[in-house]
Amino acid sequence: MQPNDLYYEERNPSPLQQAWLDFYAKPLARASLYTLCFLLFIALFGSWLAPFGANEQFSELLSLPPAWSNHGDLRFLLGTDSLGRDMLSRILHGARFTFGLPLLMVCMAALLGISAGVMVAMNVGVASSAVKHLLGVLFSIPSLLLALIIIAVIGPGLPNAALAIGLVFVPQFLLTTRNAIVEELGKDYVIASQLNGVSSRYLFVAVILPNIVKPLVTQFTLAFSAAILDIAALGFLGLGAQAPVPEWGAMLALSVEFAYNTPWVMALPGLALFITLISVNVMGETLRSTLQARMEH
Amino acid sequence: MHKQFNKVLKTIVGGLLATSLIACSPALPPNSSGVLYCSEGNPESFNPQMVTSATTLDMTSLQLYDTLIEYNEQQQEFRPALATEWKVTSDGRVYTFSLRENVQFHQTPYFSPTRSFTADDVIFSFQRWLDPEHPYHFVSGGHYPFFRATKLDQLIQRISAPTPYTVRIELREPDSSFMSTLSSSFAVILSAEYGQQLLLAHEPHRIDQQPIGTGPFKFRDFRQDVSVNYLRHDTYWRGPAASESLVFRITPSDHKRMLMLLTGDCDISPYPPARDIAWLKQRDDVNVQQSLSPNTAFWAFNTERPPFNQPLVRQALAHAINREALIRSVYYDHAVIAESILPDTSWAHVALPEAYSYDPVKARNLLTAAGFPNGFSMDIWALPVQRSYNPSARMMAEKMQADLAFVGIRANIVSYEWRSFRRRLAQGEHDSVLIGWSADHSDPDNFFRPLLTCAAKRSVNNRALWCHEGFDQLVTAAIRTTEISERQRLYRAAQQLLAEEVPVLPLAHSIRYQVSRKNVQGILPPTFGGIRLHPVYIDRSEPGPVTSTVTENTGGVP
Amino acid sequence: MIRIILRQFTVLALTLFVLTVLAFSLAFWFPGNAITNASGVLVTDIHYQAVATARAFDKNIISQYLAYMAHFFAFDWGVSLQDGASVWQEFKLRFPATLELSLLAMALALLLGPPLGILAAMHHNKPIDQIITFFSLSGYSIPVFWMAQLSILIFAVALGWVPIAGQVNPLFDIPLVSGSILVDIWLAEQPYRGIALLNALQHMILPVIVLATVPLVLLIRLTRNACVDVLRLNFVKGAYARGLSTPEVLFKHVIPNTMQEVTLHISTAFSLLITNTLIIEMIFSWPGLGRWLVRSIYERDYPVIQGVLLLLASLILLVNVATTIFHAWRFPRVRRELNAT
Amino acid sequence: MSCLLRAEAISKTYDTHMGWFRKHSQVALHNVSFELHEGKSLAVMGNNGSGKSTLAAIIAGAIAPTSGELFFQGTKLLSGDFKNRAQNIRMVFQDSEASLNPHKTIGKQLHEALWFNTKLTLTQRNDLITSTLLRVGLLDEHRVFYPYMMSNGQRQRACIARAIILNPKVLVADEALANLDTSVRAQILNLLLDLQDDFKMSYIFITHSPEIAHHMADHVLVLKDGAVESYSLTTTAIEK
Repeated sequence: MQPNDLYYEERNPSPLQQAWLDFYAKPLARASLYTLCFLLFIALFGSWLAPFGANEQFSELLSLPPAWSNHGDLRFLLGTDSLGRDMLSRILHGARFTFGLPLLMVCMAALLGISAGVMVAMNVGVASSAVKHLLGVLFSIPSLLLALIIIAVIGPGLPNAALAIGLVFVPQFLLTTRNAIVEELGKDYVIASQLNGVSSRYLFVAVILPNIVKPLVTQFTLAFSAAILDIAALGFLGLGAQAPVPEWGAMLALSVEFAYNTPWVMALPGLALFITLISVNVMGETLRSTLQARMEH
Repeated sequence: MHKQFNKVLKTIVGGLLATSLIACSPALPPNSSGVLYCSEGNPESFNPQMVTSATTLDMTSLQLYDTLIEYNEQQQEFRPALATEWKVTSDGRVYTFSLRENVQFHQTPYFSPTRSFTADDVIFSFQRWLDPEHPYHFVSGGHYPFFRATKLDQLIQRISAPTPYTVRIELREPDSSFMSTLSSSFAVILSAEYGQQLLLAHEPHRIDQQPIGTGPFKFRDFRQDVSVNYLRHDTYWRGPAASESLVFRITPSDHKRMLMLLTGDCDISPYPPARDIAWLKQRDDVNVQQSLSPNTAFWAFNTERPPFNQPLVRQALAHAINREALIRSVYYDHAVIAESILPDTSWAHVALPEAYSYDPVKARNLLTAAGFPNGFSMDIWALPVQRSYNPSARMMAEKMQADLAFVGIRANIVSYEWRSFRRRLAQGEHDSVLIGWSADHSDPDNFFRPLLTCAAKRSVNNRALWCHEGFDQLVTAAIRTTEISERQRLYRAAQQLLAEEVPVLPLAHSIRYQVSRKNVQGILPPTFGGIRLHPVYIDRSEPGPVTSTVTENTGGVP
Repeated sequence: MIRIILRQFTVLALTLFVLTVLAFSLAFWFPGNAITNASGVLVTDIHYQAVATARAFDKNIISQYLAYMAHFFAFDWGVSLQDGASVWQEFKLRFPATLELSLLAMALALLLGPPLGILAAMHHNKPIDQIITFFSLSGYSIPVFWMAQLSILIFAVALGWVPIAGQVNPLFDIPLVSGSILVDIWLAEQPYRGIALLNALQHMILPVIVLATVPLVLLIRLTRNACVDVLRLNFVKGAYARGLSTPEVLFKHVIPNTMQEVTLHISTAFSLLITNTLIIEMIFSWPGLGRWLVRSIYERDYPVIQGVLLLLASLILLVNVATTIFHAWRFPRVRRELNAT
Repeated sequence: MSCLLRAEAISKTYDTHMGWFRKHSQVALHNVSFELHEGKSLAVMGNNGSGKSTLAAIIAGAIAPTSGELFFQGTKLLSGDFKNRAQNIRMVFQDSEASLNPHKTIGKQLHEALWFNTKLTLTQRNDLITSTLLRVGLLDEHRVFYPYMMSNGQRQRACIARAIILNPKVLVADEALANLDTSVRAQILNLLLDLQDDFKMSYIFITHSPEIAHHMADHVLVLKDGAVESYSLTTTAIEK
C-alpha cells in the first residue's frame, strides 16, 4: 500500500494486535510468555546446554543433594539421582519430551484438525445436528482415557504415547473449527464478502479465519496444557516414556521409589512440570480473556 | 455485607476442618494382636508345590503347612516335623518315616476335618506331583517346577503306607540331596480328606485357592493387590501361634513398604531398599535383621533365541557389564560380586573371575567375532519385585543399559506384574532376564539341577532355556556320590563349563534384610524356607525400648 | 421435558452403541488372536473351540457382535489373561471402590467449588478473589501424581496424620462383600464398626482431597466467571434498585443464574476426575478399576482392558447425559434451545 | 423506460428439522413478482416475518429462491454467480457493524470488492477508493480505520461505499437506516438521493417506515406472510 499507510497502521491496531497488546501489558501473562519461550529454547537446545549426558552415570556420586545443601557438589547444581545421573542435565534433556513433544503433537493435530474442520464446514449439512450431538457426547470422554485406548491397541512407549495424544486432539480441533466456521458463515460480513464474489479460499483464509482466532486459540492452549499433562501422566503410569528417557513424568515415576530420603529427585521434575503447566495455563487464560474483551466490540 | 453467605461457607469449612482433625490420631482396632507383614507381591497360588517364587513361599509354606522334616541351620542337621523319626536302608534307597500323631488340620468355614493327620495325607500330597493319574495332578496347571527340576518325581519309585503312621519311600537310586529336597518348603503336606471333599463337589481347583494344611495359621481370605488374611490355627501341634491373626499386605514398592513400616502401617517388611539400610539401622524404632541364606542374582540369556544362542555373544555380554558398579549402586555394598553361580559360602564354590571380568574392549571384539560389529537391540526383563538376591532389578537394568550402550547394544527394559512376569518367562518370551535364585536347602546341587539342566528347562525353571548334555552328566554324577572330594571335582568341572558357555552371568551374592518395628517380638531372620511367623507377636504394651530376645523355636510358644 | 429426556436417551443409546462397537472391535485391533483377546481363553486351551463357537466366530461379524453383547449382558466378560480370574467377578469388587472414591471427591468439589467461586466473584478483583483465582490456577496446573506424592510425604509420613495407602487397616478383617469399604464396614457385623469406619475415613481423606482438587478448581473458575457475568447483568442492578437485600439478590437471582452455566460443566469436571482416578488409585494402592486398567494395559490383558474401558467410558457418558437432563429440567430456558437445534 | 430488474413468481420455503425425523416446512415467500425500472425506487414493506428480508437476500443473491426467476436487463440471473451479480446489484445490510469484517480496515474491505470484480491497477483502485470514500462523506484516512473505531453512521457510509464502488445499477437496502438516529438517518437518506441523481441507480428499500417509503420510493410492494398484499405506486399506497 501507500507509504503513509504505515503511519496509520501503527496508530490503528487491528483487534488482534490490540488483544496482543493488552495481553503483553499484563505482567503475569508476560512472565508466562517468557517462561514458555525459555522452555522452548531448552526443548530445542537443552541437550547442548546440559553439562552432562542424560544417561551419564557417576557411580561414585549417587543421590547427591543439590549444590546448595551441605553435602552438595558444585558440579551437580541440582544434585544427582540414585544412579548418579545429573538432575539438571536430565531435566534439561527432558524438556524436549515433556514440553517439545506435546507442542509438536498439538501443532500437528491443530494443523490436521483445522484443515479438516474447514473442509467439513465447507460442506455444511453433511454433519447434521444429530451427528454433531453424538460427536459432542463421544468427545466428552477425556483425552487421557482416549489415549489409553489407543495405547492399549498399539502398545506402550513414548512414540506411541505421542501418537495417541496427537490423534486424540485432531477431532477436537476439527469440531471446534467446524462449529466456529458454521457459526461465522451465517453472519452478515461473510455474506457481504460472498456477495463481493470472493473465492472460497479467500473467504476462509482471509475473511473467516481471523474471526475464529478466539475459539482456536482457546482450543490450542487447552489442548497443549492437556497434552503436556497426558504425556507426563502416561510416563508416570509407565505407559509412555520408558527408562532411561528423561521424560519428567517417567522421572517422577522413578523418584517415587526414593522420595523419602532424596526428595529433590521428586521435587525437581515435578516443579519443572508445574511451572510449565502454570505458564501454559496462565497464558491460555489471559489470551482467552483479552481476546474475549477485544472481540466483543 | 454477605453475612448469610459467609455463614454457610464457614459452616462448610468448619465441618471439613473437624473431619481433618479426626485424622490426627490414627484409629486402630482395639485389643487386636494381629501381625501386619508387608509382602512384596501377590501369591501365585496357595500351594507351594506349584511354585518357585519366594514371595509365595514366604506367604504360604511355613504359615499354612508343615513338611515331614525340617533343616536346622544352626546345627546343620535335619530335625523332625510331621515325621518324628526316619530310617534309611544301607543302600540308601528306602526311607521309612514315622509320622506324628494327633496333628490337626485347619478348621475353616469351607472345611471341617473329621480326622487328624495320617499317612494318607502324605501319600495324597506326594502322589499329586508324582503320579499323572492322580485326580489332582493336572489341577491348576499341573506344573510342579521344583520337583521336576530336582527330578524328585523320577527319583521316587514308590511311596507307600505300611501303617497309618508310617510312610515308606523307595528311590530308584541313592541320592545325596533327597533329604534336603524333602525338607524344603515345597514338600508340604495337604489334606487328603479335603481333596476328596472337593472332588465330590466338582471344585478341585479350590484346593490351591482355599488351602487346608496343618500349619500354624489358617486361610481366611485373599484380595488381589490388597491383602492375604490368615487366622490362628488354635490346635496347631506345636502350640497355637503367638498372634491371633496374620495379614500380608501386598505392597510391591520397597520404598512404600519402608514408609509404611515407619508409620506403623506394617509391622514387618522384607527387603527394605538397599540404599536405606544403613540409615534404618540407626533408627531406634526399627529392627534390621539380616540372614545369609545363600543366593545368587544372575542375568540369564534366552539361549534359544538368536543372537543369544551363540556362546560368543553371551561371553561378550558378560564382559560388557561392570558388576562392581552394580554392587555399589544397586546393592549399596550389601553384596559381593558373584564369581560363580554357586555362592562363595558353599564348599563346592570355584571362583572364576576372569570369565566374567569387566572388559568392554574384549566385549566389542567378541561381538565383532560373533558377527555383530555394530551391536544389536535386546530386551532386558527386570523382575518386578524385590528379592533377597536383587533389591531393585529395574535399577540394575538401567545401570546395565548404560554399560551395554557403551559396547553398542541398545537395551530395552521390560517388566510385568510378578505373576504374569513369571508366566511370560515360562513361555520363553524374553531375550534376557535379570533374576536369581535363593537356596532352598544347603546342598550345592540346589544351584545346578533346579536351574540349568535340561530337566529344569522342561520344568520351565531354566531361565536360559539352556540344555547341555555334558553339564547334565556332571551334575547328575555329583549327586550319585556322597564322596565330598569327588563331588567337588565334578562341580568344579561344571562351573568351568558354565564359565565357557555363559548361559547366565552371575552378578551378586547378597544379604537378605528384613525390618520390623521395635515392638515386634519373637521374629527370626528368614531362613532357607522363608520366614516363620508362628512365634511372632506385637507387644502393644510399649513404648520403651524392648530388647528382642531371639530364641530358636522348636515347638514352644513364647 | 419428556421430549428432552427421550432425545437424550436416544443420544445415549446411540453413543453407547458406538461405544460397544468400539469395545467389540478392540478385540480385533489388539495384537494376537481376537478370540483370545475377547475371552481370555488361549488357543491351547481345551475350551477354545467351544468359546469360539459361543462367540460366533464361525459366523459373520454381526453375529459376532450380537454374541459379544449377549456375553456382555450375561456378565460373561471372559477371564483375565494374567491370572485366569473372571473379569466380571473382579470388576464387581473393584467398581464400587472406584465409585466410592470418585463420588466422595465429586461431592467435595461440588460442596466447595461453587461457594468459593461465588465468593471470588462477589469480591471481583479484590484480594480475596485474587487469592482464590491464584489457588485455582495453581491447582489446575499441579500434576495430580506429583501432588499425591507430596501430600503422602507431608501428611502421612512427616506428620503422621493419615495412613499412607490402602482402604482400611487389614487387621479390622472387614469381609469383602461389595468392594466399597464404607458399605462393607456397614455390613460387617463387628463390635468395633465405629472405629473401623473412622480408620477407613482416615485412609480416604488424602486420596479424596487430592482427587477433588482438579474438579474443584475447575468449578471455582467456572462459577467465578459465570457469576461475574451474571453480576454485570442489568436485572441484578434492577433487583438491588428494587430494594432487595444482598442475600435475597444472591439466592434469588445470582446463584440460580450462575448455576445454570455451571451445571453444564459438571460432567466435564467428572470426566477429569475419572481420569485422575487412574493415577490416584495407583499411588494410594486403592483396589479400584483405574489401577487394574493401567496394569492390564501394561500386561496386555485384553479382556480386562476391553471391559474396563467400556464401563469407564459409559460411566462418563451417563453422567454427561444425566447432567444435560438435570440441566434441562432445572433450567427450562435451555429446553427451548435444545428443541431449536 | 426499460425494465431493469424483473422478478417472476419468487418463492422460498425453509425446511427445519423438528426432533429427529420430522420435517417442518415454512413458507417465507410465495409467488412474489415485481418490476424495477432504471432510476426508480421500490419500497418493500410489511410486518416482521412477512418475508421482506428474504426477498432482499434473494435479490442480492445471498440465498437462492426455491422457485421463480430474476431477470436483469432481460437476462436471467443465476444464483451462485456472485461475480456477475456484484457488477449490477449490491446490497446494504441493516446492521452496519455486523456486515463489516471486524478484522479488516475499511480500505481493505473496499479493495476486496475491486480486487475480485475489476481489472484495475493498484493506483487506480486506490484512487477509486479515495473518491468513493469522499463521495459518501468519509475522509481518505478512514480507509485505515477498523470498523470498531467508527461510529454507526460512519460505518453505514462505509457500507454504502462498498456497495457503490462497483457502480451497480441496483442497490438493495435492507432496513439500512433502521439502526441510525434521526439526524444521521436524514444525512444518509440525502446521500442516497444524491447518489441516485449522479449514477442513475435504482433502489430497493426494505423498510418499516412509511415516511421513508413515501420520501424515496416510486412504487411500494407490501408483503404479508410471504405473499404480495399490494403492489402499487407510492402515492396510492400511502393513501390507503
